[in-house]
Amino acid sequence: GERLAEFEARIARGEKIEPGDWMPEEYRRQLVRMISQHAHSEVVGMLPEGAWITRAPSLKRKMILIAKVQDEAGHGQYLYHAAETLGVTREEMLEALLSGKAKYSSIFNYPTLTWADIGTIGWLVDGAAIKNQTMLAQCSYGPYSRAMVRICAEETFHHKQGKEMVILYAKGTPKQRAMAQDAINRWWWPALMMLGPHDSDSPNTPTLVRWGIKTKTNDQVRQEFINEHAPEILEAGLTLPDPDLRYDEATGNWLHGPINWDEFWAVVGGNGPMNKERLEARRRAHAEGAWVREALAAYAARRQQTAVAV
Amino acid sequence: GERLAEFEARIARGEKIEPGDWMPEEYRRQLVRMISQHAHSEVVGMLPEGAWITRAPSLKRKMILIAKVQDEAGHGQYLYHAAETLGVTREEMLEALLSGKAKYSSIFNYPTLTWADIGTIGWLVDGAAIKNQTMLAQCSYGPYSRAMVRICAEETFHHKQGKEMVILYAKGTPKQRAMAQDAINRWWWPALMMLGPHDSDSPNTPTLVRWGIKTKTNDQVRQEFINEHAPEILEAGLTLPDPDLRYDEATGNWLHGPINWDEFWAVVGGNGPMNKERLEARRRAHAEGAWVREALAAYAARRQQTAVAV
Amino acid sequence: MNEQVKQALIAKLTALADDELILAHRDSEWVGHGPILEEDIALANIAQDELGHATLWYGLRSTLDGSDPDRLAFLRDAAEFHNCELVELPKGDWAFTLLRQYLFDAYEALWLSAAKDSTYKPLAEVAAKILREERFHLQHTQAWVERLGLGTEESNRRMQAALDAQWGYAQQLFVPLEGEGVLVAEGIVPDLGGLKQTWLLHTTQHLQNSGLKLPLQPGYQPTSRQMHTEHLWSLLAEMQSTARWDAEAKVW
Amino acid sequence: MNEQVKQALIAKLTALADDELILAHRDSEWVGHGPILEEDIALANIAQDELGHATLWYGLRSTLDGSDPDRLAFLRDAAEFHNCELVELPKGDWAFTLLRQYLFDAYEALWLSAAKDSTYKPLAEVAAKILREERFHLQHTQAWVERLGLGTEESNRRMQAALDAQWGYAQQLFVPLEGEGVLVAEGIVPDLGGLKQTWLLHTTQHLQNSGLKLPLQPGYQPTSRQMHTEHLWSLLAEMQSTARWDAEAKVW
Repeated sequence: GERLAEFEARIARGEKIEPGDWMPEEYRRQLVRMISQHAHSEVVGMLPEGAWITRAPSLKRKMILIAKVQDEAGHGQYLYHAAETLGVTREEMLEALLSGKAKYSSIFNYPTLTWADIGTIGWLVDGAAIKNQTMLAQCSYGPYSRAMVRICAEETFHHKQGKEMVILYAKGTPKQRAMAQDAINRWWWPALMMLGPHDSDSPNTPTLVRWGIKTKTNDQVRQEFINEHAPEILEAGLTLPDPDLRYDEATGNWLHGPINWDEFWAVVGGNGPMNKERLEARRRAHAEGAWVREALAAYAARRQQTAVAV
Repeated sequence: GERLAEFEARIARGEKIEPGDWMPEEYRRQLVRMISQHAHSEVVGMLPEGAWITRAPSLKRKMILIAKVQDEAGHGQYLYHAAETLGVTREEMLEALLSGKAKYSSIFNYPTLTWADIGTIGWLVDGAAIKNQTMLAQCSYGPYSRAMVRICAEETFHHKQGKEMVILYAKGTPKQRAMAQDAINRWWWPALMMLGPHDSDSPNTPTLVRWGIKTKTNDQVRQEFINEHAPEILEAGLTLPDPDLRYDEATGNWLHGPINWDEFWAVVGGNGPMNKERLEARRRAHAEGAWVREALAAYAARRQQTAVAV
Repeated sequence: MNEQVKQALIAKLTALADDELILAHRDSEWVGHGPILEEDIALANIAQDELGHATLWYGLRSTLDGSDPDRLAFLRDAAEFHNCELVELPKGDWAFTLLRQYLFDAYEALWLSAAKDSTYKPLAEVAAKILREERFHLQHTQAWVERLGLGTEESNRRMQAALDAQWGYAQQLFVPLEGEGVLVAEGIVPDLGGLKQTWLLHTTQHLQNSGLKLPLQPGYQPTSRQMHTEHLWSLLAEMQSTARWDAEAKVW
Repeated sequence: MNEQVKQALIAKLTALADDELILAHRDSEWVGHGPILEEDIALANIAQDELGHATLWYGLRSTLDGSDPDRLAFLRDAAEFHNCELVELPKGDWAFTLLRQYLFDAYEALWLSAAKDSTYKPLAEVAAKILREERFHLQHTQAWVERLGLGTEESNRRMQAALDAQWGYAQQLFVPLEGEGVLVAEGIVPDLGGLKQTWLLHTTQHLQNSGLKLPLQPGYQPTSRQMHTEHLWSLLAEMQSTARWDAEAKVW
């Protein structure tokens, strides 16, 4: 009653909620869900991109890609830390991911088939993520908000590099151009979908908005993404795989055709092209790393014992 | 005493010794050593060639290579069977191979680095093997002799295919030619060495010759190999990596320069470029196949049980 | 043959050949590494047969458009390969490889049995020729499924894991190509829809008799042969590495 | 710089760069698959640094002969790579990767410490620049060797197996190139013979303190950088697959 009113008043005043502060259980629960999901997305997202480090076509691109994937791992770290401030442990989150209970962004269940996918992920996927994250940087929970500020700065850099790469190939040789167009064709719709279902199918949104976790709805963020990216892609001489796409003079928006939500729900439900493989890759890494973690623990224990003995 | 004299008399008359027949223990021991070593060579020899099936440059070559490697596995089978007639089991031989006790041909401890190695192995390695096997087809032990006849026929086919391939590349593009020359350079000396140490360093030879296991010495077989292959390779427009190589009018032999026996003994002693990897590959295949063999045994046992129950 | 039929047939023959070529590649990765020497030979023999089938299908295409089978196999880009995703998946363990080969053989034997009555004689002849080999493969892989499914707890677990992973992919074998309808209408190739029912009946029965659990959640089912897994690029990088290495080479 | 020295230096810079490039490739195969997120980052960071060093050495070569670093990395054939065999070996398990990185770091830190006093200033500058990073790598991998060597029985067994496999290959790091003598005489690069003694002292001490057995049978020791393992061809097929895929591409 009173505490909730005070909590909501703080949020209304634009104050940040910090780890020690009182908060409604539902606020905590929603944040843990969102932040850990976000952390998992960074970690799983390393797989489709990381697989191309060994196949990058120039020293510069290879360097940029290793750096990018490291950044993603780093984002995963910040985000796990941010979630930990809400009383959940890394082990619990990891367990939820490996058991298939926790979600991660639907976009990472699509395969990276050519090198142009790397540029396209930077441009479209990071582009969509940034729209979302810029909003979340305003979020009412201090640690999440601050993590978003830092992550956004790095993602903006990745976004720029991806865009530059795709535009270069769009103006390149016939094969480069075809590769870039094919990548845009495959990633455009999944990028729109990754911003979440329509507002009408997103029952959490009103609560999240009231508590200042989200400050915009999925459809608003999606519209911002399209308004920025559609004209840039067309400008680069590429096409978009949406025959209904058009600029609306009245609203200044680029209007899109119907989204295939059946596909979205199939992917979210575990039946996307790469769901099994992604989870399997994480599980395998975890299982094959067990002896390493045990060795570290045994070594640390022995060191401590030695210290005590002396 | 008497039995030995009779045994040696049979051999002198050109009779074959068959599995049930009396034989000196040393005769049996030498044959088991030679036949099992020969069988292991076929099986280990599948590795350097088999690895190129996935990289063969045409449908026809790919087909020929799979067939060839299958033939080698088949030779391994006949030879294990031939050795089994001397009272040793496949399991014992396998155990001796995996423990590193048994030897296999030194040649398979060299790496296959390019596609031209496949042709070169067919031409030189199978060529050297045929010289040896043609001799062994005359061997006094019936099962080994008959296995050699059959194997020789197939190896002759492989030898022809390898020769044809290398000669084609020797007359091909600059890259093909360079690849063929490089392969000849790397395989020539190992092929000479695989025929065994000089007669002066081969203490078993006199006994083996007396008992009709071998009918020629290592140096004789090596000379036959060189006399056939050196002129053909030069004829193809390739060079040989032996500055001392020359045709000797007086004897009609091609004389070779000094062989690096230190290298030979290092390879035989386990320190060739690929010794560890070859053995490791066989061990891994065996270990990773354990569950399959257990399943087959369990299934067979269950079937038998069911049959009895009915 | 009118142009539409011809183009559809070229596409179909390419897809048939691509399936066999990529499957042969995965099988041949086992050469020298099998669990038993005899089975190493048997699987290499299957790989060789599949490769032979690929050569026959590319050859049949060649009679229609003059294409060079070797160029199709060794100089074509990943995006132009039209094999199903099932055959691209890494070889996995022995259970994974043998189950895949079984699911594929069961489909192929059915397809060939029907295709040997094709109204397009050259296709009917090739189908009849291949069918005998395929029946032998099917017998072999069917026996393996049973032995491993009913072997030990571990072998059953591995087979079940392979089945869970492959079942959705296997369904793609029955997704017709765009434009395949015209070939069916002309009696050139069999209708996949009809074959699927028989295949489902045979395989579910045999899998269940082998101690495996069905029906499974359908899972991901690729719906077009334009789609590929992340593995195809690297598979082709390896497969084509020698042929592409020397751009001037005319003959290998 | 006379022509003989220049050619020798070009060869040396290429070998230095090739080592780093191939090692970075193997390390980067772990990205996304490490045992702990933090260590995934740390190893990716090492891979990135090694790749940076490769770029610096190719760049230095470029100032001598105008060669294009990207062409050297992505369009050169296996036979023209002059890296040591150690860095080609498949990544193996975590123990294998970290031990290799340790043996290499221990060598590289020593080499750079000496090379920063090179009479050829551009080389001295690059060496000094890289050295700081290398010392950090060495600290990191040294700690891993100790932790795994003294961790559990299993981790010790894995480390020992890695050491048994790598010890002979690692000796190649100290085999000079043909013609390297002239560079040593000019004070351009350090004498490898001298460094080897220090390296042996440091590494055997640290490995033994980490519960590992030495001295080992020398085993196979590659004696020339013309020699390669069976793994290089496929490694390059993968690494160069994108760059070689489009022969017309001028820029990536």
